[in-house]
Amino acid sequence: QTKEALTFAAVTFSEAGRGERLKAWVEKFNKSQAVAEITPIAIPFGSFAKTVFTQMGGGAGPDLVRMDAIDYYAAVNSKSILPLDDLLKGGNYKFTEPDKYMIVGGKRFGVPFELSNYVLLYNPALLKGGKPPANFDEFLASAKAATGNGVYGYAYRATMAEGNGFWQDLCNFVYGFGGRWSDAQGNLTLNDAKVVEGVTAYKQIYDASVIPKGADAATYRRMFWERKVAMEVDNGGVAGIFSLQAPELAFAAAPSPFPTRAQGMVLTALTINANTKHKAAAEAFIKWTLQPENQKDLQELLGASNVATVVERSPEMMAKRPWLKVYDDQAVNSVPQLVQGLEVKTPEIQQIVLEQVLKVLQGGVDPKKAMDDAQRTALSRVLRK
Amino acid sequence: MSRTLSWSHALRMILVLALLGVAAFPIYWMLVTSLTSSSDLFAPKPHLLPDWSQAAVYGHAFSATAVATWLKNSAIVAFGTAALSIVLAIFPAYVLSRYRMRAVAILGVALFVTQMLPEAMLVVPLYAIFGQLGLLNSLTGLILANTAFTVPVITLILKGAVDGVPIDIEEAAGIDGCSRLGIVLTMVLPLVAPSLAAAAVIAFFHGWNEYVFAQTLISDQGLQTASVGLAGFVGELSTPMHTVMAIGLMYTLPAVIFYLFVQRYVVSGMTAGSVKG
Amino acid sequence: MHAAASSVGVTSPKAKRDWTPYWFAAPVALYLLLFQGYPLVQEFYLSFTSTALLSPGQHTYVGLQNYVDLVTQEEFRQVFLITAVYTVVCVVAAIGLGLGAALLLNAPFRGRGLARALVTIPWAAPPVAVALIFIWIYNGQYGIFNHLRGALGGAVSLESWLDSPALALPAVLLTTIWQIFPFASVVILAALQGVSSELREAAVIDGADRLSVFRAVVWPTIQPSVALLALFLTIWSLRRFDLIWLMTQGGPIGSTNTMVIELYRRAFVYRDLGQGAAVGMVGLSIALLITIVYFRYTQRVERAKGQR
Amino acid sequence: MASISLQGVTKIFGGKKAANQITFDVADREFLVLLGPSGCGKSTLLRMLAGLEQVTSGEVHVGARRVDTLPPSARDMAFVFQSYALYPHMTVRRNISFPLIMREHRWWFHLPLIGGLAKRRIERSPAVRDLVDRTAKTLALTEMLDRYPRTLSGGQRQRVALGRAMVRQPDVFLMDEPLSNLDAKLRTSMRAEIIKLHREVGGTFVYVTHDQIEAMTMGTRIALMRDGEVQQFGTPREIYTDPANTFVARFIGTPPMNLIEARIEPRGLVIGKAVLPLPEHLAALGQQAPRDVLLGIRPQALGLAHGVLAGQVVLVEHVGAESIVSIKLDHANTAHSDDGESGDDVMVVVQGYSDLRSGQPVQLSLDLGEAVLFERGGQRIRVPALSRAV
Amino acid sequence: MASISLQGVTKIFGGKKAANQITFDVADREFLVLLGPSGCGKSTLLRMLAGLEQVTSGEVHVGARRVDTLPPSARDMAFVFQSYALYPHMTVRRNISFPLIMREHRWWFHLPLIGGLAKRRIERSPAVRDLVDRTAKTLALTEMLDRYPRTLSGGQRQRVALGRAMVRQPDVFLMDEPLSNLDAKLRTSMRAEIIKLHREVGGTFVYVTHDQIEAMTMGTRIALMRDGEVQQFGTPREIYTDPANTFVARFIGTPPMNLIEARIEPRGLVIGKAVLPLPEHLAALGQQAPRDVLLGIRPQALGLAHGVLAGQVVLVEHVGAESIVSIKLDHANTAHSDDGESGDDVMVVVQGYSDLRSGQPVQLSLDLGEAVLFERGGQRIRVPALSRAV
Ligand SMILES: Nc1ncnc2c1ncn2[C@@H]1O[C@H](COP(=O)(O)OP(=O)(O)OP(=O)(O)O)[C@@H](O)[C@H]1O
Ligand SMILES: Nc1ncnc2c1ncn2[C@@H]1O[C@H](COP(=O)(O)OP(=O)(O)OP(=O)(O)O)[C@@H](O)[C@H]1O
Ligand SMILES: [Mg+2]
Ligand SMILES: [Mg+2]
Repeated sequence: QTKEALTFAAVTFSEAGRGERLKAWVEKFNKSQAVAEITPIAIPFGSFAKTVFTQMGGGAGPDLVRMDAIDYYAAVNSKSILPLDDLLKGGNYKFTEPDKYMIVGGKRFGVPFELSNYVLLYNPALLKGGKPPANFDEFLASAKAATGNGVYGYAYRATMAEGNGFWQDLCNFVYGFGGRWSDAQGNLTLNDAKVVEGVTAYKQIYDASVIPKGADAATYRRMFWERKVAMEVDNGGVAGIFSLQAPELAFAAAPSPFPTRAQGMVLTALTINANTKHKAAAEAFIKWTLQPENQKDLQELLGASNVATVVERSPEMMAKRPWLKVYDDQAVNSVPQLVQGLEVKTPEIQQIVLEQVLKVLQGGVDPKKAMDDAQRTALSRVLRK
Repeated sequence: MSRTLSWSHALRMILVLALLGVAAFPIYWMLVTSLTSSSDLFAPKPHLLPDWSQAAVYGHAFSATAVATWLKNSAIVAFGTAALSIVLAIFPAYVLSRYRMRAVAILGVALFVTQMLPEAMLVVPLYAIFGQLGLLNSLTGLILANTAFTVPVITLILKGAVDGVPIDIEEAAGIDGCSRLGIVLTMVLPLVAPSLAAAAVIAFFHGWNEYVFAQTLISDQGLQTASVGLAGFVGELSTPMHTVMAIGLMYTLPAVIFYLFVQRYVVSGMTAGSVKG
Repeated sequence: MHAAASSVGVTSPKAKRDWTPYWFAAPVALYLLLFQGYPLVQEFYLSFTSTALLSPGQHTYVGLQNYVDLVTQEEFRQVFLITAVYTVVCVVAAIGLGLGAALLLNAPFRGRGLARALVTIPWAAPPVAVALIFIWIYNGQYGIFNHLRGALGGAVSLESWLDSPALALPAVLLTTIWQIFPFASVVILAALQGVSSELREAAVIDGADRLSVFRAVVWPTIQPSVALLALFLTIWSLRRFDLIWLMTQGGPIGSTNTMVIELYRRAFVYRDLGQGAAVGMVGLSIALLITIVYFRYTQRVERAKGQR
Repeated sequence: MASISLQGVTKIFGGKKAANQITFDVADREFLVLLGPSGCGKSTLLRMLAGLEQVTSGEVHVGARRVDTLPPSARDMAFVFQSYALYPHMTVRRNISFPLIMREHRWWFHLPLIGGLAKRRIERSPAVRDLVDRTAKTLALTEMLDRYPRTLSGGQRQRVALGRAMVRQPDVFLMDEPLSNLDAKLRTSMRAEIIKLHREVGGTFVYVTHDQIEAMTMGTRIALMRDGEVQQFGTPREIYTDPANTFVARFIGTPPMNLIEARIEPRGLVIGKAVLPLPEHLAALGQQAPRDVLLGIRPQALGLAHGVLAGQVVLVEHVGAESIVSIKLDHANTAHSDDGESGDDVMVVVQGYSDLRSGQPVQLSLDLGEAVLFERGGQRIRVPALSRAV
Repeated sequence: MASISLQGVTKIFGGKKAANQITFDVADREFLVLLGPSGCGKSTLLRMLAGLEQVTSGEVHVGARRVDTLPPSARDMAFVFQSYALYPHMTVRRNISFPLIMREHRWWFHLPLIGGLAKRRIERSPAVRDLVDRTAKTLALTEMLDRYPRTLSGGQRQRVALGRAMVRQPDVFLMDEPLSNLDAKLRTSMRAEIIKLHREVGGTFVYVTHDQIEAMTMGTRIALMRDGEVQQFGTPREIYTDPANTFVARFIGTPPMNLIEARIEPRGLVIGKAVLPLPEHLAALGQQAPRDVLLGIRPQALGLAHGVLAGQVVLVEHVGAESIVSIKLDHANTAHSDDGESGDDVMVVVQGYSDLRSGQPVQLSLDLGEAVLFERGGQRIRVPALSRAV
């Protein structure tokens, strides 16, 4: 008897290092039972949503999809993924805090796959005294101090070519300064004073000549690893990759040097494509992933990220990778990088905001004015008000 | 006179060399980048010459990635696209060249219009159609999709070439008892051979390079083409620059080499089309 | 098919209609109808709807809303402008450079065959690879261009060209032109083969200098080919996607945001197929308009010269 | 039996009559030349015979068969094109055997490999091989059988084209200016070749040319056309000596026949101030009412010794053994209008090398023995009683 | 003063000598025709004169100037090309005035708008306008000045090309087969046109053709070439009556001169079995030792009445006023080898319409009055004492 053949699409599969481990993890599922065989599909980050959505819209697509929160809401909205309430009913899962974002309109359509928090990563060797800055002023000062001789104090993204990464970095500043893209009622607050403060801070860094302008994320992360960048605020996945790919690199982590501890969060969900012809097998896989030992393996292979359920890390691991604790502690302060209440419209709002921020960075436009513009444009164009 | 001649000749040669430099530099730079150690890559001064001690990156690219499979798939798609395009294009090219009637004029206009459609616009409806036809996830499907975009321009090139085939020859063949189909196959086809080569090259490049459809219509890893494979390296978290450049070069060179072999026919093939007066 | 292929010449007044052209054109017509015509019609319809990428089957009819949005949004005017600039510069520069290269390579010299082949390398290079290497070349810190600028004593801003609203479009254009000029040069080189050497010599004897010979003899001969080439380059530039998307995604601040990039963004980033289709239709109309103008113009020119 | 009969054949191209009510019969084994100036419809007529062009109205019969409704391949005619239309991608042997291969053609010959093999088999079959070899031998092409047309000289290509026509052993050979691409010397020898071919292989030939020398030397019958209409149909000699109108008269013969305005009166033929006695064969006209005519007289019938018409030498051209002297008549007008620029002068052919200089006054003598008369409108004036037999 | 003098002009194309040590002088206002078979180097020589091709060695002088080092535009020569080489996108007027505009050309004429205006101003300046109008009138092109070349007939295009050459009023006119693209009739009238042009505008003409009729009628001097060497240089008459070798002899004259193998002995000229008395101008040879020769005799000098050589009619061709009869001699050989197929026969021109049929036996009479003798190798045998004056 042949096994049912399923496909599972995830960006992670195409990452060096983590991809191989994740494939091995899926293989474990394949070995664990006799009915289904899951084939991993690696789709690069840049075209993931477009590719998978085109396929799903066309009535096909992978059976299982790991998708970013931003895509998750769109998929839920168009009923392209299956509800999972019935499947998980009665299961005794100890979900992590951000699992709440998976519930839309009282129903669940996916389980968290990877939760990644943001903290400050730094190269102690490049910082004076090896100490991380504790607040924004210190941060600015030590970034400046570290800059020189081919070394940059800090790195982040500020290009439309990396719009999504830019958005993530921007979220950290805005959230860190206490801003949010919308209020509790789902009204846009793009020009809120706190948001403007975050943008202003973003601009301050930009103007301080401490960042390798134009280096894309892949490059400056590589530079970090080559000890040419002193600090960056980045997510647990990145830290995981560093520890995997550059074991000799002695880096450390600290809470982000912003007034509040709130930071963005990469939230990805594991979902079942509504077009699947192998519903039962797909559901079996989801149940399998939620089993504690599999969750444990997953958390480990993902690096500094968390998974759907709460998994304690081993003491040895914590000792070996002290930065894990910083990430884990950050979890309670993490906020998804979405416009809450307007999740489906996030891409458009994101585009509007980023363009305005770019104008601030490159065109010298006043942050307040820029964000006012953003608010106005978003209201009229996206919300048609 | 001979002095001015040699001066202008020298100037010409300098310009030619400059032109070649401009044309080849990025490819050379790919080679250099792929063969620079990663610490040197991020050095304040660029290395202008390849560091051959790094050549292992090529072996690594082969062993660690599916680049061989990608190139094979790209080759299949490229040759398939070229072949199918020509098979499909030769008859309408003949019709466009030899018949004057309304339906033919409409066909000509339609061919132009199809050149204007961006792949990105058609990919969604096409995906649905391919799903219905069971063509998803197959190189055949990819060939079919690519051909839809190459056929129009190839038809127009071949039309120009057929214009250059003397009608006498066709009439002679007709009198000798050859059918229309026979005329196209045994007379026109061999006589427009250089243009076929030119057309094949255009279709080949299109198939070899195509990205949007290859990305969308194929999800099976084993069927990925090189463009998708290469783009897949542009990671969010890290881009292994050497490997990317090594694969980029391995992806570029076959097309360049292929072109070196056929370029003679391409120029004469295009000539056949353009010198129709 | 064979049975239907009749012999040369329509045979007699009473003979049945000659179906050969229809048979010959049928496969391609069906093929294009299926793979281009049908999707086009669908897109046309979609442009009057609001349709989510994930559920193209369910559309909400919104009438002209998508088009009205385009017209009223200021950003879209920029898209127009960028598209126009991108297209015009691409076409003009590619033809200029292609013409220069073709003229250079048309004269006899040793190694001409090799030179002709080498010049076409950019055409053979896959856009994905081209985008990657050029991104690296334009890199702010380590890109060779900024190094060169530094070495030549220019002000080095250590900024990637692709991130500067002022430089991004030139950078993208440079890459595009680098990639497409060889095609132009091949076409023009082919056209140059048709220049009558007698005519050229006649002009020389009439006392024309090089430029005059070019204007009096060479240009008029290759002009129809160049015009058609320009049309094709225009159409292709209007719909060029991979290179721009991979390099800038239309940024920064929309400075490389051409029509097709906008189409893509609306359809696949904002996931609204209706809006995307509307942009596509506008682009298509522009391309059609240009084509019609082109044909009208060439017809008029030909008629003026008594060629028809 | 391959007599050809045209009945009211007409061809209209978008309103323009390229052939207008053409009717004539050609017997089996004749060599008919279609002659006429460029654009007169010669090619159109030939192509209608071949079936390459549809007749607009009228009928074409070959032998007892009506052929105008048949496709070209069913008419069993061979066609030799002005451009030869050799298949450039085939060897000479394949070119010549192509019609034979096509005779055996099956649909599956279109399949890539098998078809190629099948064609080769036919080509190598003894019957075909033999016939091709024999044809090649006749045309002295044996050594070129494996070469490609582009490596042949003009004359050789021409012979291949003939070979391709001959090998089918058709009843009718159609040729559209087959010699016009050759240089003068080669033309002369190929002319002889084609005449020989006609004599040897038989069949009815229809041959298009605008070269009167070709027409005169090759044809057993000539159809002289103008503007889609046949002006005269007859043997070369008839057409030369007995032209139906001034167009025919001036079209045939080099230099062309002189047409001099004259008047017939009872006292004789009045040209300007001179009065000449009417020659015997025109004498009957003297009895009728005086009328304005055009005197047609060949340059060879004019002399420069002690003549009756005064004139001035305009141009002397030496052509080998003879000299052609153009003379402007002092008191008479010519009617050479349709020739354009140089039409005003009378031409005289003088044997040997003439020492006349331009401007020199001369006296012109006329030998009216073969002279013909035309209406001012161009129509031939036939002399009632004594109409000349040929 | 535009005499042309060539001194040892040689042109080597990759090892092949297209022109070999060519030396001759042409006086001012001569009409020199370069004549010869295809590929003999005529065009190459002409192009070296024009400066379109550089000489490999040797010198070219025009008047007192050495020109072979000058660029074409500095030589003040006009060139008329075989294909006319009209500028297709310019009106006839602009075509004709182009050389004049170029004469006034300044670098800034290349600037977009200004240049166009400047050119138009030159074109409209009274001097240029006048000259162009006059030229157009001479060539009857006045009504076509605003048309484009594409809309003109072959003859009209030819005239435009002439106009473009004339308008510069150059010292030297070079023409490379300017009539070869025209049909026979037009060719004749254009021939007269060019002769008229030469007479009216003066200047030295150098005219390339491979058509002997053109050469004979147009040239005041002919240089007959073969394989890059000049075979004979002289007036048409010299070349016709006094050929330097068999090549020249057979190249000039239609039908070509017959070359019959003969032997000179004291008793006379022995052809096969017949012995003919030596004519006066060859009598001196009779006194020398017997030798094998080729008798060159023109077809017009042969007769068919009561002759001395027996033969058989092979072919009769009627060409208007004369008939050409090919005869195979029974007991004598001809030496026409370089003509290929039809070379074995002797040709006779008979006045009028010959009724001979092929196969019929005939007797050939020879009029040796203008006969010439050649070595078997082809060289002319000059008669020592009595060498003929021309
Ligand atoms: N396919 C066609 N469509 C329209 N008109 C045509 C066509 N073919 C020929 N004609 C016209 O018919 C007339 C006769 O043409 P045809 O080719 O028969 O002349 P021809 O006597 O062969 O001339 P030539 O000696 O130049 O070959 C011409 O006026 C020509 O323009
Ligand atoms: N550019 C060239 N390169 C090499 N060989 C050449 C070139 N031009 C002419 N030739 C050779 O030189 C010889 C003379 O050529 P040319 O064109 O002068 O002959 P021609 O007498 O004008 O012949 P035609 O009557 O055919 O025009 C020929 O053998 C030709 O092949
Ligand atoms: Mg014709
Ligand atoms: Mg020549």
